[in-house]
Amino acid sequence: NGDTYRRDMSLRCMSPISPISERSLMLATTTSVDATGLLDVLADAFKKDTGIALKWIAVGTGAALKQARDGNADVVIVHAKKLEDEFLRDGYGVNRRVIARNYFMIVGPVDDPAHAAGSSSAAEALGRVKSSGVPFVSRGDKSGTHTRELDLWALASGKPETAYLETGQGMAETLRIAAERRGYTLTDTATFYGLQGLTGLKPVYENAPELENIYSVIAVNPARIPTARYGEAMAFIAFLTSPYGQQLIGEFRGKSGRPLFEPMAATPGVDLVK
Amino acid sequence: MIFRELALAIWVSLKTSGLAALIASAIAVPAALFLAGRDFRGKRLVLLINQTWMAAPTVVIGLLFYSLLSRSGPFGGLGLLYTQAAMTVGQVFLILPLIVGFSYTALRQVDKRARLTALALGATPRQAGWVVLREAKYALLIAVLAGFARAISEVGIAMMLGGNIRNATRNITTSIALETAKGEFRNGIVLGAVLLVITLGINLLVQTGLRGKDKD
Amino acid sequence: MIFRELALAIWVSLKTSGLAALIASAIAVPAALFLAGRDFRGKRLVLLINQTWMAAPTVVIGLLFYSLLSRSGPFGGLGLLYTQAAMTVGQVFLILPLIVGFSYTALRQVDKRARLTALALGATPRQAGWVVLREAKYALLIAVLAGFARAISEVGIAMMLGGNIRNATRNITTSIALETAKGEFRNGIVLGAVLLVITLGINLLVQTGLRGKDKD
Amino acid sequence: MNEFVYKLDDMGYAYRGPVSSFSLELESLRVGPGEILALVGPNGAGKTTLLMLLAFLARPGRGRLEFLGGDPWANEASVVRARRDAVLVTHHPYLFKGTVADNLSFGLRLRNIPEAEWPARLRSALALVELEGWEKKSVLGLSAGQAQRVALARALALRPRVLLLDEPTANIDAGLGLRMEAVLREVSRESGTTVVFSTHNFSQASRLADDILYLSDGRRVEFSHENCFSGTAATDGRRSWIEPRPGVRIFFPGETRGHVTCVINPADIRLFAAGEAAEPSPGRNVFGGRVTRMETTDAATALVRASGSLTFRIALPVAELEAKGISLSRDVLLRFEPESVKIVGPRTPGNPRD
Amino acid sequence: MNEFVYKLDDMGYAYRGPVSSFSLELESLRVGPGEILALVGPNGAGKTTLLMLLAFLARPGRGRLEFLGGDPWANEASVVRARRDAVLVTHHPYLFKGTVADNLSFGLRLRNIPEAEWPARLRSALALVELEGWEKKSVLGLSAGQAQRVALARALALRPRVLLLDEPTANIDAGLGLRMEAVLREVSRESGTTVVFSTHNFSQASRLADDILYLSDGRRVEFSHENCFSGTAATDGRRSWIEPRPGVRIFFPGETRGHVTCVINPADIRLFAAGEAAEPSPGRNVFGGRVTRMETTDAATALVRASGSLTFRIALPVAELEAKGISLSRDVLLRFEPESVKIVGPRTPGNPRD
Ligand SMILES: Nc1ncnc2c1ncn2[C@@H]1O[C@H](COP(=O)(O)OP(=O)(O)OP(=O)(O)O)[C@@H](O)[C@H]1O
Ligand SMILES: Nc1ncnc2c1ncn2[C@@H]1O[C@H](COP(=O)(O)OP(=O)(O)OP(=O)(O)O)[C@@H](O)[C@H]1O
Ligand SMILES: [Mg+2]
Ligand SMILES: [Mg+2]
Repeated sequence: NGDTYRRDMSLRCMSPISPISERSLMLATTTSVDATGLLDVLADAFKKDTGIALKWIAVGTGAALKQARDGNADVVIVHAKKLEDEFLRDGYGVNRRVIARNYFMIVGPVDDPAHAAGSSSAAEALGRVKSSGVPFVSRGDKSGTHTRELDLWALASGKPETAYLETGQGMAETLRIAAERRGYTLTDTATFYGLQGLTGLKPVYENAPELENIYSVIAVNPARIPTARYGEAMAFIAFLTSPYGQQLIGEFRGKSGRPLFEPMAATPGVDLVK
Repeated sequence: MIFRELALAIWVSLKTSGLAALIASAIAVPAALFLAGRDFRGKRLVLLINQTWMAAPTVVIGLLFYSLLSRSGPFGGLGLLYTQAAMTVGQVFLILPLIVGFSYTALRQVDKRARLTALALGATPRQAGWVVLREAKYALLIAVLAGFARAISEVGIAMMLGGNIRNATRNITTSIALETAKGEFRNGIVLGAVLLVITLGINLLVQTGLRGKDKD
Repeated sequence: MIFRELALAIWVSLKTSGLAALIASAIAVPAALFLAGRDFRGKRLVLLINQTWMAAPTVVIGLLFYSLLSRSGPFGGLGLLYTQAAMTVGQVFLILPLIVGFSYTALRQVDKRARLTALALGATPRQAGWVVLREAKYALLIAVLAGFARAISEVGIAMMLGGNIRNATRNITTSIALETAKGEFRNGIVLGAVLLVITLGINLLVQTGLRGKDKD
Repeated sequence: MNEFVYKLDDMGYAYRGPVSSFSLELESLRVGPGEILALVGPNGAGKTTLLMLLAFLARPGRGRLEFLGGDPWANEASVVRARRDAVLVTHHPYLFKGTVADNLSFGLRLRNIPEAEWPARLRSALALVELEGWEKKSVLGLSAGQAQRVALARALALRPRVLLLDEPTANIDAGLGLRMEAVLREVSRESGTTVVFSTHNFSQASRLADDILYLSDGRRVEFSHENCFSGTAATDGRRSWIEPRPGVRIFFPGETRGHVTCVINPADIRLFAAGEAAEPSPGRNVFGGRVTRMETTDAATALVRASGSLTFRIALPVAELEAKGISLSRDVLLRFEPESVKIVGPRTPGNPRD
Repeated sequence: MNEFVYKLDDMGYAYRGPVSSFSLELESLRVGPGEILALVGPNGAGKTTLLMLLAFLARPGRGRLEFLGGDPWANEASVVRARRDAVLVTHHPYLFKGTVADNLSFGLRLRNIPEAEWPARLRSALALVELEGWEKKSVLGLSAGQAQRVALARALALRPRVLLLDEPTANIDAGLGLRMEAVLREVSRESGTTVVFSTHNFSQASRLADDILYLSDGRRVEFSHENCFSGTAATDGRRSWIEPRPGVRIFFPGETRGHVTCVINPADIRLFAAGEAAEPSPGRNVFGGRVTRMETTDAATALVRASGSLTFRIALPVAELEAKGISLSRDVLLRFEPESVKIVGPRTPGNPRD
């Protein structure tokens, strides 16, 4: 019944201490997992499975890790290996597990003015963009995508001097700016295919192993953050990496009707190399 | 977005921002009355600070309260972060200077003789204050409603301090932000329209209710 | 963030928001003068709409203008999207109702006899309007500065219509948003402080400049 | 020059809205150049309203209002021109924030009078209201009378063709009030300025004005609101009367019902030293009293105030005073015909007409 | 009951700020219960300022102000109590938005007077100002006099121990002004209400008041501001004089410089029918004139206004009038000693003292 539900909600959210009767878990996550709608599916199933209510804030990898360090999250889902390593090394995170992957790809105007399509590597594609003078739009926000982009530019011997727009925004916004400005950009497939109303861009370089995008889940270390709900966090990790959880991830299709994430937890040795 | 979630988001918006407007008004209107009533050294400075405060971006207020309310912050023990209470607190802080500024202008509009006449007829200073408020009733209403409008339309604080948690702290504006991030612009605009219609309704209700039949 | 970039962001903020405040004031103040000066049928409706408009979230305004200015929109040909001009336009739209509301309250504060006296002494209606504005000078200043504060502190429009493009449309608030997204909360707060100091300076400058030695 | 400054015919004005049901109706009014016209009447008679109309700050709802031979309301420019010619000083004047000089120069600037002329104009206008040297004073913290004088100076500095003054000396001290009257007489005589002013001071009106317009309840009445009494009308079949004080009756012809106000023309009252005439008798308006004030107007007429159960004002030639042996403090009898009593309408909204 | 309602000793009040250098100084003032005190003086004399002090809306900067035997400024509660006892009606009264009844009941509510009593109180207060039945009227669109009367009724409805009135009849029509005087006399006599009022109407002051406090430039002066003239002082060594009009000199003893104001007590002026006394001669204050007004006060004194090159007001016993053959319109001579001329201070800020 909606009324009792609302009353319950209001009580719970306004009172400083949540009732112990309901177990809950706070997740800080990168935006793409949320914006595609995957988390809605996972949260519902998780609740049904364990009775634990999953709450999440979708803020981007950098901010998510910061929130976790500040003790405001119990578990994180992120996709930037370097930042994750730092997080683990500083002792804030434990039990990192790879849960899924998809791919980055380079997209550009449909007429591909830089003739990047058909390149043999990402570095080559970027090099063509650079030499053509067509603008490249970068997120420029130290996100997982941005970090990867910088790595790729390093392989392509440096980013363009002028035809390089840094948006400092999320993937969706950056894609839109690339479309408006008829530029190229690096995007993850989930956002690209999940984004409604985006026209004028097409993938020019994709499905390459060097563009793999790994999502992982990390529990917050209760030894470091005593308030962290470690038990619930581990339950969530267990759920995500369980065959059922992996199945849900694999079967998830966004609005576009394509599979957006590839389950990875069962891949042998994945947590060692990715 | 399903209907139940929309209804909940509307409810969260109304509750947190309505409360914020009430609390902020309860502080700001007396403060404005005090400022409007007398001239003292440092009054210009107070007004200047108030004016500057109006320029505090929601994100910065969000950050500020985040660092206070975060588990690692001084008030972390309260567990207020990512609750509607935190949103309300942040919004109170956001709209305070707006309501002070608006009310100050509104109260300066009251003829100085109103207070004096009330005192001359035997009012206590507090009663005279009420008289001044009553004479500026409609303009104060606009001030409070402007504060409410500011609170219900802001997104930075709701996002940072509420966390846009589904079924808990997600309100209309954070929903709009989410829809926008998803590229669902149409949904964003529809939600915006819903927000405006609700505000229109509230304005209509409050104005006709409190204004009654008397002329402005 | 290197110094040159910070300076540029400050400059973008000041330019776009300052311009927005000026343009919006040029529209809003005469409108408020018109509204304050006479009582006509439908005036309450106009005020109601204005009041409601104040509740338009920046993101929604951003979306609206985005759909107008984007390549596929009716004004796409102008190529205004992701320029400072677009930011200004959006901000004008954002702060208009605030300045109208504030100025309206400020102008109601002017004794009705001021206009009448000006007319009696031979002023044209336009000159009488100026007299009324002059009598409410300080309160109008507060209105304009409140509009400026609102514009310089908003982030949604700057983000959506400016695009936060480095070295082009990145201003202080979008920088703050970026730092926050990166998790660099400290930088965000420092930038917020910079913004407030700048606004304080502008307020001080404008107020002492325009106010001169006369008492409020 | 035009024959008339103001020419009003069949003019009507009503306040809109449910607040008031007042309307001002003037069948005909002419004001010539250089004329001084006083508006006299009880509170709410419409004096201020008429001044607003004459200053073109309110627009007649009906009828003709001609100013200097033209229609002031013809277009926007003509209204402004007319307003520059006819300057109103309101009853409780508004002073613009700033100094006295700022206020005085406001109208000069509007009229594009060269700035070089301003100091002299300001000086002479302030001298007229005896505020020499007040140019640099802030208008904040002026006393009531000082403010009124600054407003008067602000109008005088403009040297307009018409001066419209709403109770110009109400808050000015008595001695200075007389000086102000002299000033007005002077500008009227020397510059041919037309002056229309309202006042509750009947002797001021008769001293100063060439003509007095008596108003009551928005209508021109034939005589002063002096000798104006209210009460509930009663009748015994032959005569009707009101009782303004218990036991004191004023008789009038015809039958009227409800609460009414009547006035008696001061010139219609006959005055006798006590003992000379008949004692009060039923059905006749005879009252006893004592002379408490006597004064002369410019027109060699004396105004006498006699106070008894009621206070009356009687107008008679100065010569008659001595002939009749009437002097200050004397007991007198006064008599007037019921036919001299004019019913002018209700004073309170309790009345059916309202 | 206390001996005095007000007891002021060595009280001083000054407006702060650079706007004005005015200060009010009263060495001693006593107002007894049921007394009617009039404040008379030129514009800017400090009448309004004194009324604000007596209404406890301004606090004396110096000296003692006792009210009903206590210190009204002792604490917050005592001020409010004192204000409830002494109600001020300001010169240009402010009416709260709403109806006439809203305004009248405001003070009743504050005093916790049972609502059942209100209608009767309202009715009788409105009857006193002749606005019977106006309860439900909105205060918007009242004429100046109507507004003043509503404000008066608002104070009367409270039946305070002290009524403070700033120019109470300035905008009220003449007939009604006299009625208001009667009302004040009545409340003073019947309810023992103390009344302090300011006025520019000297005859009103003498008619109504038991005592008159003459103020000029913030100081008590001994006599009326009537016969009050300003000019630049000059001297020939033996005598000093001012010229209020060109060629017209008023002599006074001693030497003074600058722009000064002087007053002559109306009782110090001697009056003669023309031809009876000496012609004007240098060094003596002799003026010709014509009697333009004569009136009696309650005290069997006659006030005569004589206008010539200057207008003087002369006070003398009624009996003397006839004995001297002085009547309305007669030419007269008047004379006063230089010693009767009191220098009371500057009128304009051009003066060095200011
Ligand atoms: N703005 C208004 N709206 C409605 N009624 C009004 C308005 N102004 C005046 N009135 C009414 O019109 C009538 C005439 O008012 P007006 O001010 O002309 O009187 P007046 O002769 O100047 O009186 P007073 O001697 O009191 O100044 C009054 O009954 C008043 O109530
Ligand atoms: N708020 C104020 N600030 C500074 N000076 C003031 C203030 N109010 C009055 N004054 C000055 O104090 C003096 C006395 O003013 P007050 O109003 O008491 O005079 P008044 O006797 O009532 O005169 P009037 O007959 O014109 O009403 C005046 O010179 C005036 O300029
Ligand atoms: Mg009037
Ligand atoms: Mg005064």
